[in-house]
Amino acid sequence: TKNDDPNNNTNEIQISGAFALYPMVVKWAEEFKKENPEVRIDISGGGAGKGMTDVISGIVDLGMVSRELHKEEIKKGAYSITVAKDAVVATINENNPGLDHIKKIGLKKEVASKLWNNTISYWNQIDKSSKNNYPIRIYTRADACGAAETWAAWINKKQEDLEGIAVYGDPGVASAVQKDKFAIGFNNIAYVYDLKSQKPYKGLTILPIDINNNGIIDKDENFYDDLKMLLKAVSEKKYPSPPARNLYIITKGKPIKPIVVKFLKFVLSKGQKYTLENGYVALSEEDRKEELKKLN
Amino acid sequence: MQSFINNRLLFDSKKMKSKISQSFLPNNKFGEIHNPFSIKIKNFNLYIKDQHILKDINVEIPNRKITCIIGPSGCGKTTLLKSINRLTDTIYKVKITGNILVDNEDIYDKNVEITHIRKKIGLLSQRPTPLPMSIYDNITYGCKIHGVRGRKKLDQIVEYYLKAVGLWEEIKNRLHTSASSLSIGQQQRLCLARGLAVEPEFILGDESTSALDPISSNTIEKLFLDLKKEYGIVLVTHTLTQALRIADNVIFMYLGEIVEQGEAQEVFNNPKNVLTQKYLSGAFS
Amino acid sequence: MQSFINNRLLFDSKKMKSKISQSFLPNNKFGEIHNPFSIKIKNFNLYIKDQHILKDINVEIPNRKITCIIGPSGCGKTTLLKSINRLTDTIYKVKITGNILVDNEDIYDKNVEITHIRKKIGLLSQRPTPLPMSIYDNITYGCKIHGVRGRKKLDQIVEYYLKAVGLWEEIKNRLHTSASSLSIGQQQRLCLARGLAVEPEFILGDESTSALDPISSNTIEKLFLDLKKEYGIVLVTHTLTQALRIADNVIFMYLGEIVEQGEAQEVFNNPKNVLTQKYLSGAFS
Amino acid sequence: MKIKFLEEKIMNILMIISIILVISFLGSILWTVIKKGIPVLSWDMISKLPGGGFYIGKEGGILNAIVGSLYIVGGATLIGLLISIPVVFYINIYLKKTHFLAKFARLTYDVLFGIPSIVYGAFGFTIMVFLGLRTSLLAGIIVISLLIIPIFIRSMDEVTKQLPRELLEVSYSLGATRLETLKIVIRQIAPGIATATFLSIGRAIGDTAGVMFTAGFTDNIPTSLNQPAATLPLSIFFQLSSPSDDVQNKAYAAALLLTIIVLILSILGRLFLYKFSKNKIS
Amino acid sequence: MSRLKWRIFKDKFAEKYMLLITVASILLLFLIGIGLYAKSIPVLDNFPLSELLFSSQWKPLKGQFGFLPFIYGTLSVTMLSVLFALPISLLTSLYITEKSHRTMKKIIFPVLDILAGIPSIIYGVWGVLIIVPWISDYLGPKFSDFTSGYSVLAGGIVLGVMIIPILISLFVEVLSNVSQDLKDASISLGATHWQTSKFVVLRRAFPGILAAIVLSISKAFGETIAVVMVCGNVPAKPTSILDSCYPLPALIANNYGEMLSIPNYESALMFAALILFMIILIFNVGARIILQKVEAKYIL
Ligand SMILES: Nc1ncnc2c1ncn2[C@@H]1O[C@H](COP(=O)(O)OP(=O)(O)OP(=O)(O)O)[C@@H](O)[C@H]1O
Ligand SMILES: Nc1ncnc2c1ncn2[C@@H]1O[C@H](COP(=O)(O)OP(=O)(O)OP(=O)(O)O)[C@@H](O)[C@H]1O
Ligand SMILES: [Mg+2]
Ligand SMILES: [Mg+2]
Repeated sequence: TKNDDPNNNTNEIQISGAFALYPMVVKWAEEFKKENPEVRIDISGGGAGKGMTDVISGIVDLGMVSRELHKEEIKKGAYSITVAKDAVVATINENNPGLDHIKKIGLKKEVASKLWNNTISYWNQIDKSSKNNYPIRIYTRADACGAAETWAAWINKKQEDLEGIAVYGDPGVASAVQKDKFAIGFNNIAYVYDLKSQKPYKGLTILPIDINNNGIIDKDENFYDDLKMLLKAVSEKKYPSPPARNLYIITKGKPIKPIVVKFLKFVLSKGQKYTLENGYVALSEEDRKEELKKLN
Repeated sequence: MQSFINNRLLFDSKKMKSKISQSFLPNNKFGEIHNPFSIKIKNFNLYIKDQHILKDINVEIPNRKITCIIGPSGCGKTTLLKSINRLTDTIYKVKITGNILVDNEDIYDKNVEITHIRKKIGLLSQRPTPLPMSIYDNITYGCKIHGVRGRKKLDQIVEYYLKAVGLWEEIKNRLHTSASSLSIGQQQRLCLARGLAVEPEFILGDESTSALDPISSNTIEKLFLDLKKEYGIVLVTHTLTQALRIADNVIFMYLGEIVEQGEAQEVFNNPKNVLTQKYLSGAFS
Repeated sequence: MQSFINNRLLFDSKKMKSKISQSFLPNNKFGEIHNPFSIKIKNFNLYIKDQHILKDINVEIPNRKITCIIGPSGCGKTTLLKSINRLTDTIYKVKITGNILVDNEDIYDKNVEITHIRKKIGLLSQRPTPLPMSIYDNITYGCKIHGVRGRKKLDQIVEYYLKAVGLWEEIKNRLHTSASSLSIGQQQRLCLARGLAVEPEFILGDESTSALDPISSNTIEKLFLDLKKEYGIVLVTHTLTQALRIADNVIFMYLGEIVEQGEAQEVFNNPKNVLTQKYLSGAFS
Repeated sequence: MKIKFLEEKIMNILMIISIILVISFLGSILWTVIKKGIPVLSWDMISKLPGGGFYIGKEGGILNAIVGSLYIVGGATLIGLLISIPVVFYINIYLKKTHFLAKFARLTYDVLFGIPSIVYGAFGFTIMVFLGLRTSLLAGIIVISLLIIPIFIRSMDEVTKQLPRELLEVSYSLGATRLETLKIVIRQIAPGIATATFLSIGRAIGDTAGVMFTAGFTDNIPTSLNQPAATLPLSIFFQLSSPSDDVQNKAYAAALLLTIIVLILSILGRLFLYKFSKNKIS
Repeated sequence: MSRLKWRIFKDKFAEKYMLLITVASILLLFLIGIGLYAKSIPVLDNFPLSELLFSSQWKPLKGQFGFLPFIYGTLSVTMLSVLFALPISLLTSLYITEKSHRTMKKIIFPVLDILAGIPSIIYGVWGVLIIVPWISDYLGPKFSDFTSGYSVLAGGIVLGVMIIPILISLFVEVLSNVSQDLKDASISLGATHWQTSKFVVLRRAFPGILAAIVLSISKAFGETIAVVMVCGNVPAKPTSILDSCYPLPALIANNYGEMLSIPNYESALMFAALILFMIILIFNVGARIILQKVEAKYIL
């Protein structure tokens, strides 16, 4: 019956969903329209769940989702295509009194777990050398979002288990950390690095992750100097996933509407080259091929 | 048919004649054979919040006569007039028994359509209340409602009635300013003109000259005397000399009751009730 | 010192005597030697939106006399009274030149403190305006403001002044109901009582008996005659017979000007100005 | 005697203090908006549709959101007035004050007034899903109408209740029907209607949650009621959540623009209503 | 006669039409109420009401739904905001109506219109940029060891500033309907301006003022986004006004879009809306009862 749906033959695509993917899709849509001027694409935010619900109930063609899909959602017919990657990183204030040493030690998974559990409350509990017992102020996200979910997933939790002062939105957390010497928070890459200068925003520093858990940041664990390096590390999967994450576009069942398929193919081919400038990570070659297969 | 308007007013009637040779309102009563009607009030009682304000009122008010209601302040005159127009609707916690028949229709009947009765009975309220619009619009408001159209005609009406109440000269230059900037006496005359402009069949005037100086009052009295050729008129007045001058019938009220009623000469010269006697003597002493 | 209140009123003064042997207000004028003052209006002009409402008014109003202002409706009487109380402040687009001296203070001086002057000059407005509170509170409002305390004293004041204006019997059972449910005439007397209760030194009454029946008016007239022993009184009235009965001085206004002023007998019997002659003859004819 | 003047003085001072407080609060908000908005507000912002680079601080404007907001606010205000004037009139003129329906209606609108817009949004969204409708201009207009009708009704009702009863009596006694009396009532409450309208426009034009779920967002200008529409607050919302300062500043430009639009509407509306209200009796 | 019939017909028709609209708009309330209830059935079925309302544990994904902190948050922020905004607005509107010149009104009204028109997210940003740091840097340290600034107080202030324009517009409207005759009457009895305002103007306008307050409280209950940005969003009962809190609308706004596709969660959010709905309902019924007593006393 789907083929008879008159909706399938229009040149309109409606997209809604996660804010995390919103700017990227806007860019893709614009480039796609340059090639196909007759197309009309309407994109709105609203959150991953909104995109999901919209797609499942047929209100829009495509949904943007910034978290892993739930089983129920897949059961209801959600069909996901990975279109880009993203990563969440820990951020601290540039003027943290023990900055240099802390950056050398890095952040262990178990420490992170204790931090967002509210069981560590002073900096010298992480950094033994620090003389002053400055308080730690832990920030998390107020709004339910993929970034917090991903960060929680890294330490085997759910977003609701993260303790701390909950601030609304990515920029909210970033600016809270920017203003507070004793802060620690987490952010999407795009909110930490200035896309133009490729360096972290003034006031923000990334706290490296101690991936091999040896208590020191090794040379190959240190790839945070500029945006390009970090993205490369994510793309090469040196940076663990989570906190790196996949970003999905979903459809209801396998997409058949021609214009939608065309758009998705564009995203997975030419579209990938726009990821970097927007602070996203492109898919690796084999991932890309894998996803393209889903469309045929 | 020769309209009454040509000669019903004393002022300047020659000049008006050429312009307006008939009533302003469409479908007016003068186009048909007019059957004068009266107002009959039967066993009428009115209570507000358990207070008995009007007590067993029985009276018949004839057409083409001037009936004056007199009585001390607070005796229920205003309430009676409002009842005839069923403006009691807007009072809070009111209870009514008995009937008032206007043109043989019981206006307190649930099914009666009150609007056309209100149109027939023009009430000029005691406290002059200009509507929130210009002087001009105040007067034409009622006419427009009853279907008069056309700038020229409305202009005529405004001029005509403002002249009738002796207000024209004073305010002809500010017809389009707000009516609430008028002095109280001016407002009172404006309201009178506004009420007359809808050409009711009965006029209920509640102390219509209370804020007027003797000369303006005189104009209005003459106007009423003239109007009674075609209208039934009920006037509440405190100026007994005024009642003496113009009343055909007089009703004397006291504490919500009608104590005495009858022909003016009769009531003033041979009051039967002690209260009336006292009141009149006190007043004239 | 023997207070004036004991004998200044005709009604029931024996009964009051025992209870109230002095003025109700604290620090009142009767505690000291009172120097009666007058109101002087000099070259006073008032414009509203380019209209010249009051034209070059020059008049002196004496204390302990009744001065009546007469004149056709719309001539500026109300505006003049309001000017004396500086209630013109609230009019939109008003322009004023000249001065009004009350007790030798120029009330239009920028630095003057107007409140205490307003207290001295009680204005009873033309349109009776009950305050949004009970009858009782209406009367005690002013007293409370000027510092009278104590339930018993207030009760006395209420009874005293309601009796003075002849309203006590009618409404003594509903003192604590809303004042706006009174009839217009009752409202007018209430406002009078309220104004007197603050014991001003000058009373400006704007047609204070316009809504009253002859008997009530009579009471009020007598009240004024009595009050003039201690107060200065200015009355606007349309009832020339009333002016004749009670006025010491008369001011005749016409189109915003004072056309004639002088002793009442003089003005009524030998009006000098043609307009006055015309007005009086028209009125008395 | 002394006390009362002292009291007057104190109250005067307190009043001045509150005025200053209000002005400084509001001034600092306006200042934030203006300071951040002016440098980035350009003709391009107003006259161009967004380019894809817009979100990351490159080119384009927010014409789509301006037009969309005006459509939605215009539509909703119209529907709101058409529905609320009759209701206000009915519960004030046709019904006695003590009538059960009048009391109940007032209570209802008070409650509706307090329901957060996100609930209206969710409610509208649920119904849309139920009916299988797509996000569209129409859905946005309907939800915003629902949102502002209680504001309209309650603030107009407050003013209408103050109407002098004598006014109604005069109109009735001239033979006007209750419907015809509406003309007078409207004149007297015109300033009240203005206030109500601006409160509603304010809430309608600044509301995010109601439209996010129902009107959607788009970079295009809707050409029919069935297409999604962008709105200024959403465009502000999206841009404010961008990492780049440039983009965030554009949000301020949009906020400034919104402020200017409200200002223009306000002045026009007040001028227009001034015509009606100048004869208002006091 | 036919014209009269036509007019009467119009009047009657209008009456029916208005009745229809009025009833329909009332039905909307029921529709929303029922809709919210229907959507909250899943949580209501799975958890006892007492646990939902009186537990403080909020871990939805683990199946713990305690709404108590949110109810507390809502009430405390709302109350604080009204306490803050009310005196300021009342005094300001008195000043505007009783003292200032008409030209001032001409300026102040558009300004208020604008302020009512600024989207709440901007108020939120303002709160984050100005109020939160002010509390954490200046005010907080005087009263407690540590406050992040994201607090009940910040929420109360920002919300208060948001309802100020509403309060002022409504107050001014109500106050300026008090007739000049009344004020003149009081003033000529020798009352000062303030006494006139206190005893006459405020008294006459009292029912209107009360109604305006009720409206603004209702509005404060439901205000979302600005509060979300400054109140800290910690799902625990605040013990002082410098603590973070988490009002119900914030809960809904934070999670609605993301959690829409998770049935139990969505249902819990709709239940939050239902609680809010009931709070507003109860508050308004109570206010109405008081209002009626007051109006009966001041009836015109
Ligand atoms: N606010 C105003 N704007 C314009 N004209 C006004 C205003 N107030 C009063 N007037 C005009 O000023 C003149 C004097 O008014 P005022 O009220 O003083 O008359 P009055 O002598 O008291 O008359 P009345 O006996 O009818 O009360 C009138 O012509 C009136 O129309
Ligand atoms: N709404 C009301 N509630 C209670 N009593 C009322 C109400 N309206 C009028 N009354 C009372 O009913 C009585 C009659 O009032 P009405 O206004 O009819 O008197 P009136 O004869 O017109 O007096 P006046 O000559 O003073 O105007 C008065 O005693 C008045 O106090
Ligand atoms: Mg009367
Ligand atoms: Mg006058």
